[in-house]
Amino acid sequence: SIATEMATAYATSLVNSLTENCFDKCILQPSSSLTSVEENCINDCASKFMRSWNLISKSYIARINNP
Amino acid sequence: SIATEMATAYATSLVNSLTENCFDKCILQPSSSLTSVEENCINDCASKFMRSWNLISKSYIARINNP
Amino acid sequence: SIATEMATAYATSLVNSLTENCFDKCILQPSSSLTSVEENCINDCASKFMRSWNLISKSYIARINNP
Amino acid sequence: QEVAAFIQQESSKMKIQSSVTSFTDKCFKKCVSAIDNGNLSNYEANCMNDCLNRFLDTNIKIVEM
Amino acid sequence: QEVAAFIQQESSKMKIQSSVTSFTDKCFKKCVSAIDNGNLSNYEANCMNDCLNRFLDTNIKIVEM
Amino acid sequence: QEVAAFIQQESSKMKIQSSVTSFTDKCFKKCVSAIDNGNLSNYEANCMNDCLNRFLDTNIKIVEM
Repeated sequence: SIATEMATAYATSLVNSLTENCFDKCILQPSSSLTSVEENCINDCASKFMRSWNLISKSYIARINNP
Repeated sequence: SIATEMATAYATSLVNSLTENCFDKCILQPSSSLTSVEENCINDCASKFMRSWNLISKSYIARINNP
Repeated sequence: SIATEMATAYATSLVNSLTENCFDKCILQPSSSLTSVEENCINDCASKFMRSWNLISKSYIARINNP
Repeated sequence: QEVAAFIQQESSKMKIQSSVTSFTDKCFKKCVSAIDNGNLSNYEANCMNDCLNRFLDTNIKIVEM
Repeated sequence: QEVAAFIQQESSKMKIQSSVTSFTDKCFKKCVSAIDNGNLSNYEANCMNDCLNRFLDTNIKIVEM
Repeated sequence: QEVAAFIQQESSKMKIQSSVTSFTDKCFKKCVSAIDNGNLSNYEANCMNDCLNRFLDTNIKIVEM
């Protein structure tokens, strides 16, 4: 359906943005496999990013409703 | 109309580029409201950007016509 | 044909990426014409980029086939 | 009619979500430096909120010029 | 026929304008450092012009390789 | 039927090529610092390969979270 297609396109762009940001913040010098430090960093980074997303989403909707 | 839609899409991308560039140049440390220094900077930055746009536009069209 | 259109769109994005990367790496301070140092740099950069593209392409397809 | 309304509603929801992702991307780069844990510090949360609102202020000033 | 010609003409105008915006974006980042006033200095104007033309030179060299 | 299969095949070929271009763009910026000649050094080649694979690992970890 159209709604599913739009939701998929949207989820893809969120995953892309998460991957780009957390790769940039956590993998400074890529080596032959992810180190445990890098793995923890990716977990924390993704969690920080999603909390940021929720905060921005609330603030943005609040601002749209009370410009 | 199609021409209006294309013009709207175009204006949106110009406004986005202006906003990104002037936010990056003028708001180094976002605070709880725009300071007057930041407001002046945004005005000057937008004016510099539009002058740059006009200059690039002239040079580009000149080059297309005389490759 | 559709295949030609898709191939053109693809080639355009490769040329854009090559141009962006090699301009950024080779033209640090743009002057009134390309210097010979800049011209050599663009040649080497484009060749390094295409070798990188081929390497990434092989590694990526290998990984898709053996996840 | 209902289908058109549904599509328009979904489509504007998606536009908002895609704007939220792009603002998050921009402000995350500006406000988060070290990844020491998965929570947002007070500093980071305030910075994200100010970053969003000053970006929107900048956008409005430019549109109104 | 006239409609098709009109659309094609508008569409190529838009392509040029969108290229101009993208070149301005790139060269503005390279040539403008401090925002001290709303004018372009001679240095900035020359830099913008050289930046555009060397970018196009780079593009041509790469296409002709 | 054959046309649809052909289009789908071409389209997935293009998606892979466009991903390869985007990975090359990202890893070239990370792994290549000086342009001294047109070859890839061993260091650069290893870095490109590790960069791609760790980027894909990151993507998988995030999707599976």
